[in-house]
Amino acid sequence: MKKKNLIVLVILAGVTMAIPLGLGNSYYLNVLVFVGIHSLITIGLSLLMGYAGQISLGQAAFFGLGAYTSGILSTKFGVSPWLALLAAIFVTGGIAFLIGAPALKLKGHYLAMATLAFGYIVYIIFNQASSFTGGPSGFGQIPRFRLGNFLFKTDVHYYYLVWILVIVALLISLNITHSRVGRALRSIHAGELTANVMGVNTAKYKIQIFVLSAVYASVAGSLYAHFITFLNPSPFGFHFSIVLVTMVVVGGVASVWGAMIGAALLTILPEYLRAFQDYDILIYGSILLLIMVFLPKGLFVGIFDLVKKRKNRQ
Amino acid sequence: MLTIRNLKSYYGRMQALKGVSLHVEEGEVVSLIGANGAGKTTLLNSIVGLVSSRTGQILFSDTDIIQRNPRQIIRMGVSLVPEGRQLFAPLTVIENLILGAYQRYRKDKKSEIKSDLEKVFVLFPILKERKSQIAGTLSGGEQQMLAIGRSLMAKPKLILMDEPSMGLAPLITTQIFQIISELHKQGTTILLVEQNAEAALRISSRAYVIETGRVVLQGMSQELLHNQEVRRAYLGREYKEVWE
Amino acid sequence: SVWNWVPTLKKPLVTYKVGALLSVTGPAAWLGTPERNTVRMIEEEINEAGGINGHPLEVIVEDTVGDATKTVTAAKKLISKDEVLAIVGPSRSGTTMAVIPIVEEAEIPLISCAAAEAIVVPVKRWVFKTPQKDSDAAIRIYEYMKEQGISKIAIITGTTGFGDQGRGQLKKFASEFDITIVVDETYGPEDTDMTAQLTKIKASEAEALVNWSIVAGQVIVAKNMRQLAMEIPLFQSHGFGNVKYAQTAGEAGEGIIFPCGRLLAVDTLAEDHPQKEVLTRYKEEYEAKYNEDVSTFGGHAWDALYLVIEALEEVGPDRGKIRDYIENKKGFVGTGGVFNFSPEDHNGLDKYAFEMLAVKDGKFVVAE
Amino acid sequence: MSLGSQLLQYLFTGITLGTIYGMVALGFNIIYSSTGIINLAQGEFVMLGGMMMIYLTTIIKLPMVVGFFLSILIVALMGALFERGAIHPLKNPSVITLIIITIAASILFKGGAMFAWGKETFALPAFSGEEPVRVLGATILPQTLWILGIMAATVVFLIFFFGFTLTGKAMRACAANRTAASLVGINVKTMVLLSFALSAAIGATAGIIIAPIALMDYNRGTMLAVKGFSVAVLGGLGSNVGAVVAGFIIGIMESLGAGFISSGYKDAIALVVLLLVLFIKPGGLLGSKEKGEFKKF
Amino acid sequence: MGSILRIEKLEKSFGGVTAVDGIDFEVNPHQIKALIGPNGAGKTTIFNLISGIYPVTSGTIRFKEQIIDGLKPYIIAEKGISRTFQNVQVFEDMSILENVMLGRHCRTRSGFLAAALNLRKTRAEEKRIREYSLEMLSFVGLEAKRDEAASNLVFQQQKLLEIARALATEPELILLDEPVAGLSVPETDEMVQLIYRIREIGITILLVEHDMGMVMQVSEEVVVLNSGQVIAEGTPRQVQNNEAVITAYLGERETENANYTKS
Ligand SMILES: Nc1ncnc2c1ncn2[C@@H]1O[C@H](COP(=O)(O)OP(=O)(O)OP(=O)(O)O)[C@@H](O)[C@H]1O
Ligand SMILES: Nc1ncnc2c1ncn2[C@@H]1O[C@H](COP(=O)(O)OP(=O)(O)OP(=O)(O)O)[C@@H](O)[C@H]1O
Ligand SMILES: [Mg+2]
Ligand SMILES: [Mg+2]
Repeated sequence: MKKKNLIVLVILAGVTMAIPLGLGNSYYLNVLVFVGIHSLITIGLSLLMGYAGQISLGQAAFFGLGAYTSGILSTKFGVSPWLALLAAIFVTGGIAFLIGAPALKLKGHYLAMATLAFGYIVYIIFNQASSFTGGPSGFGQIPRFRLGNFLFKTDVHYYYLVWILVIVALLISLNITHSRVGRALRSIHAGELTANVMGVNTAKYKIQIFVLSAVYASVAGSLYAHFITFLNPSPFGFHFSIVLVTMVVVGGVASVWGAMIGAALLTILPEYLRAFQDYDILIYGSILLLIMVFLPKGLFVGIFDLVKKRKNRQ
Repeated sequence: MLTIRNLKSYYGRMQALKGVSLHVEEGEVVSLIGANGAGKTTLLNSIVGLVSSRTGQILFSDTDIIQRNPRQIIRMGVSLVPEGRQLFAPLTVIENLILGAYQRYRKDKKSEIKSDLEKVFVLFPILKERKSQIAGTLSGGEQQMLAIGRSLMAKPKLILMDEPSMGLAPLITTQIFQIISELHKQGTTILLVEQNAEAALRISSRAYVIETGRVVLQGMSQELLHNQEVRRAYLGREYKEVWE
Repeated sequence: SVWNWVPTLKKPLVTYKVGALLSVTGPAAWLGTPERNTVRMIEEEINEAGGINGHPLEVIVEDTVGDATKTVTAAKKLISKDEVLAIVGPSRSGTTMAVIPIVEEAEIPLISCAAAEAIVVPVKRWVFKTPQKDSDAAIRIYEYMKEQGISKIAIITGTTGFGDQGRGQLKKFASEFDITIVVDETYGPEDTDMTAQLTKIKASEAEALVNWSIVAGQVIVAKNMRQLAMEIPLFQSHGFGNVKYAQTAGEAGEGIIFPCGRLLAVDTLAEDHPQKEVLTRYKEEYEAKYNEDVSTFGGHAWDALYLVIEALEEVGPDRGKIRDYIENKKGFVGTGGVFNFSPEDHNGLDKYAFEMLAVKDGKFVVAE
Repeated sequence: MSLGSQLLQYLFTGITLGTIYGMVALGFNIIYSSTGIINLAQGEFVMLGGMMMIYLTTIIKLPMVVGFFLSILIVALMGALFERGAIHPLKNPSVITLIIITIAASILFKGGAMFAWGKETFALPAFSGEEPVRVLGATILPQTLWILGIMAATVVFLIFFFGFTLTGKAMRACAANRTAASLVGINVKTMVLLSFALSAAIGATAGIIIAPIALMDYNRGTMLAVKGFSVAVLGGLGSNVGAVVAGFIIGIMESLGAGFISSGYKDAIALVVLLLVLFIKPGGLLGSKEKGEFKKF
Repeated sequence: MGSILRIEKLEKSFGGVTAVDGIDFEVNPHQIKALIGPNGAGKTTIFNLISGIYPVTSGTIRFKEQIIDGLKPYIIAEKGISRTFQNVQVFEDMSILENVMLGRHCRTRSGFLAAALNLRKTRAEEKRIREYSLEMLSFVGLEAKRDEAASNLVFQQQKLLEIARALATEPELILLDEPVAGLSVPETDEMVQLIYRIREIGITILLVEHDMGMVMQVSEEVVVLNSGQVIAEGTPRQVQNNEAVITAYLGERETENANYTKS
C-alpha cells in the first residue's frame, strides 16, 4: 500500500472513532451506521467494478443473503450472532461462487443482466420461502451481537462495530489493489484476453473478486440484520442493487475511497432532502444527473481534477 | 488546394504541433516523413478536425476550415485513411464500404456508388470474397485494405493517407503505390504519410520532413531522396544488400 | 424576545411535536399520500383553532418510501433529533414491524396506520394501530359468504406484507366457517396480468374468489376475470377502500364485495349512527380541501392523529402518559369505528367496525 | 374448463405478456444499436406514453387517434430533450457513467410524472371494445391483437430501418466507432439524438397500447424496464427478431409457470430459463457473439 | 536436440472460412524463424492457436514435445511461450512499469489472502517483481518512462513495451507478430538489434513480418504460407527465389517495385 493511502486511512480511523464523542444523537449515528454498512458493500463492489471491470446488478442479493442467513440462524436456531455472521459469509460466498463461475464468462450488459436475474431470483425466494424467511411480512426479534457480558445495543455500539469493520475492509482492499493480485485485476479490466495470454488466470481472479465482493456484502447484511433486528425482503431488491452501483459510480468507480464517498453521499443526501417532501425525488435525480454530467469520473477523481486544475491555473 | 499556416495542435496541455506551415497544390502528391511521434498523424488528424484543439489557418479550396468539425470537413471532399484503421468492427465489410460513401448518397446516383464499390473490389479482390464477414475479424492486412477502400468510396478531392502500406504484404504494398499513382493520374490530390520513406519519396513530387511538431525540411522529393541527412535518418541502407 | 414588546399578542406556548412516518412516495404512495394530506389538514385546523390547549401542533412528516431501512432511520430522526411526543404511522405493515423494536426501546407511543394484525398481537407496550384488524376483515367476508351459501373458494393474494398477512388470516379462519380453499394463488405487486392464475381458478370448483392485495392488482384481477368471462363473485379486502379503484375497474368492477369502514358509505348511514358526524365532517373537509375522494387510508391517519391530539389535550406532553391515556381510551369515535382500547387490545375495534360494501354503478353501497 | 382450453389460455396470456415485454425490449435495442448504451429510462418512456395518452384522451378528451400520435410525439420530444440535456454534453463517457445517467433520468421522469398526474393508477379504454374474443374455450382481448399487430409492424419497420436504410446503417456505425463515423461524414450527434427520439417514440407506443390491459401509473417504469431489459438480452442485444422471440418465451414461461408450477415463483422460473440460455449462449438467442466481441461493453 | 515447437496437421476454420488448412512446421531451439505470406494467409491465426486464444479445429501443437493445444492461454504462458500482438495491446490505464510487472505474474505466487494481509513475503516478492521488470524495461530501453501511462507512449515504444512485458514472463519461445510494421528504417534497425539480443539470452523467436528486408536479414529459416497452407520453407535465399512465393507474395521484383519495401 502506498504511504499516502496509509496516512488517509489512519486519519479516517481517527476521525471515525472520535465522531461519537462529539455526536451523541442517535439519529446521526444511525445514519452513519448505514453509511458504514453501505460502504462495506460498495468497497467490495468497487473492487469488482472499478478494478476487475465486472459489473454486478445483484449485489443487494448478497447483502440479503448475509442478512437472512445471519438472521434466520440466530433467531430460529439460536446460533450466536457472531457464528451466524461467519456462517453467512460461507453461505453467501458459496452461492457467489456457484453463480459467478458461469456468469462471469459473460461480458458487459450480459453480465449485468445475469447478475440482475440472480438478484431477482434471490429476492423472490426471500418472498416465497415463508417458512424460513417469513415471506413478505418478514420476521423480527433477531438477537443483537454480544461480547461476553457486553450487549451491542445502542447506535454508538453499532457505530463502532460497523466502522471498525469498514476500516479493516478498507485496509484489506487497499492491500489487494496494490498487490500482484490487484494488478492482475486491473489487467483484466484493460484487456481480458491479453491478460490471459500474458499468464493471468482471468477466470479464477474474476470469480475470486466476485466472491470477495459478495462476502463484503454478506458481512454488511449480517450487521444490518443484528442492528435492525427485523428483516423483510424489500431492502434487498433490484432497486437497492441499482443504488449500490450508483453509489460506486458517483463516488468514482476506480477507487475504494470513491466507493466510500459515494456511499456516504447517497446515504446522507436523502436525509437532507427529507425536508423537501415530495420534491426530494426530483432534487435527488437532478443532483445525480449533474454529478454524472459534470464529473463523469465520479466525485473522488472529479474533485481531485478540479483542485489540480485550480492549482495549475495559479 | 490545401494551405496550412502556423498550425498548432494540442492534446490537453501538451503541444504536439508547434506551428506547422505547408501547402499542397491541386493534383499533387505530397509526402510527409518523420520519426515516430514526430506529429504526422497529429497533422492529418488536425486537418480533418479529429484533433479539435488547434489554432492557425487551414485553407481548403480557399475556405478556412479550422473552425469546422470532421463531418463538415469530410463533406467538403477530404478523406482520411486513418492510423489504426478505425473500422466499424461489428459491421460487415460491405457495410463499411457503403458507409464510406455516406455523404455521397444525397448528391450522387446510386449506380455510380455501386460501380465504385465494384472498383474497390477489383482493387482488393479479397474484400469481395469476405464481403459479408464482420470487419473486426479480418486479418490485419485485410483491415488495412478495407480502410483504404472505404476512404476511396468517398471519392474525395483530397485524400490524406496515414501509413497506408502498414501491415500489407509486399505484393499489396506495391499495389497500394500503384493505386496512389492511379489516383494521382485521375487528378486526386494526395497527402501521404509513410514510414516507407523511400517509396513515398519516389511517388510524390514534394515532401516535408517533420520532427517534434515542426517542419524541419521541405523540398522536391527527388532532392530529398538524395539528401544525406534524410537518407541517414529516414531511409537507411543496411538491409539493401541482403534483399537485392 | 420580541413577544415581550408586543403585549397585545399572546406569547405562544411551547409547540407540541408529533411525528408521522408515511410512505408518501414509493410503491405504497397510494396509502401514504392521503394519510399525509389528512395529517396536514388536521394540523392546520388545530392551529387555526388555537392549538392544543394553546400549544401549537407541529406534525413532522417523514417519507418512508415504504422501505424498512429508510423507516428505521426516519424513526430515529423523529425520536432523537425532533424529539416528538408520539408517532403516527408507518403506513405499511412491513415498515411498522421494522420500527417496533425502536419505539419499544425509546419508549414512545406509536399509532400505526397499517393493517397487519401482527402489529398488535401480541400486544406491545408502546404500539397501537387504527385500521381494523385483518382477521376481522376475513371473518366478515366469511360470514357474508356463509349467508350466501358459499363453501368452496379460491384466494389470490399479492406478495406484499399486506397480501401475505391477509392470506394467513383467510387460511386461518376458513375451517371455522366450513369454507374450503380450493385454490391458493399469489402474484407480485408489479404484475400486470393474472389471467394465468385466474384460469386455474376458473377451472376449479371455486364458488367465489377473494383477492387480497393493493392498488393495481385489485383492478387487474377484476378486469382479467371479466376477460375470462368468470361468473363467480369477487371479494376484495379492505384495501379496496377508495372509490377510484371501482371507477378505474369500470364495468369489470361491478358487483365486487368487500369489507370496509363506514367512511365510504357515509351517505347510507342512519342519522343517529355514532360515526355519522365524524365521518361526514372528515369527508367534507377532505374533499373540499384536496378536491379528490376520501379513502379509508386517510381515515386511519385521522384516527391516529386525533387519538394523539386528544391525549395531549388531556395529559400534556408526556410520552408515558400519552401511552397510558390511549391504552385506556374507550369510546373514541373515529373514522374506522368506535375504538375501545385496553391493555389487552391495542387496536380497540371489533369486527363490526366493518361494513360489507358492494360496487354498484361505480359507487360503494352497503351490500345486501 | 378443459385442460386443452386452459393450456390455450396460458398461451394467450403468455403472448399478451410477451408482446408487452417485446415492445419494451425493442426500445432498448434502438438506443443500444446506435450508441451501445442501455437506457434504463426506457421503462419511463413507456410509462410516459401511457400516461400521456390517458391524460390527452380521458382528461383533455382528444380523439383517440389524435391522442395516440400526439402522445408519441411529445414523448419522442422528451427523449430528444433528455439526450440534449444529459447525453450530448458528455465527452467520451464510459458505459457505466451513461447507465447511471439513464438511471438519474428515470428518477426525474418518474418524479415529473408523479407531479403531473399524481400517484393513482389509471385506466385507458381499449381501442376496440373490451369484449373478449373466444377461441376454443379460451379468451383473448381485442387489445392483445392490437398489441400484436403494432408490434409486428414495429419490428418490420426496425429491421428494414437498421438493416437496409443508409440512416439505419449510419446509426449502427455510430455505436461501432464514433471517430470513424465522423470520418465518413456521419453527424454522430444527430444520429444519437434521433435514436433517443425514436426509442422514446417506440417506448411511448408500447405504453399506449398496453395501458388498456395493464393500466398505468407513475411508478410502472422500472419494472417494465427490467422485464424489457431481460427480454432484450435474452434475444440478443440489438436483435429485434430476438426481442420478439424472447418476449414470447419469457411471457409464456411466466404464464405456464404460474399455471402449472407456482404463481409465486413464476418470475423466478422465467429468470432461471434466461440464465440457462445465457450460460449456454452468451450472446443471447439471436445475438452474434462475434459482433459482441467488438462492442465496447 | 529436438524442436522446441512442432506443429502438425494444424487446421482452423471459422464457420465457412478455413484460415489454417493443414500446416506442419517446426521451430528449433535458439532459432529465429519467420512466418510470412500474403494478408489473410493465416499467420496471426497460427499465433493465436499456439498461444491458446483459439481452440484448434484439428491437428496438434507441441511445445518441448508436450501437447499444448487445448490449454488455456495463461497455462501456455506459464509453460514458456509469450507473444506480442499485431495490433498493439498494452494495458492503457496502467503505468509502463505495471504493464511489465503484469508479465511477471505467471512466475510469482502470492494470492488473495497474502495480498490482503500484506505479508512480509508478499512485499518481498513484490520487490522482486519490480526489480525484474525494471531490468526488462532497461533491456528494451524504456526504463526512463517507467511511471508514465502506457497510453502516452508513441507507437514504437508501445511495441517495445509489449516485448518487455513478454520477456518478463521468462519465455523460452517468443512470438512476435509484425514487430517492425509501422516503424521507420532506423527504428526497424533498432528492433532487429533487440531481436538479436533476445536470442542471445537464449530465447527462441518465431516472427511474422511483411518487411522483407528485415525478414531476410534476421531469420535463419522462413516458412511461407498462402491460403492457410505452407507453400515453401527454407533459408531466406531459398524462399526468395521460389516461384510460388514470388507469385503469391513477393510480386515480380522489378527494380521499381522492390523499392517499395522498406529498404
Ligand atoms: N491522443 C493523444 N493524447 C496525448 N498525446 C498524444 C496523443 N496522440 C499523440 N500524442 C502525442 O503527440 C505526439 C505526436 O504524435 P503523432 O501520433 O502525431 O506522431 P506520428 O508522427 O504520427 O508518429 P507515428 O509514426 O508513431 O505514427 C507524440 O509525442 C504523441 O505521444
Ligand atoms: N473470427 C474470424 N471469423 C472469420 N474469419 C476469420 C476470423 N479470424 C480470421 N479470419 C480470416 O482468416 C484469415 C487468416 O487471418 P489471419 O489474421 O491469420 O491472417 P494473417 O496471415 O495474419 O494476415 P495479415 O498479414 O493481414 O495480418 C483471414 O482471411 C481472416 O479474414
Ligand atoms: Mg502516426
Ligand atoms: Mg496478421
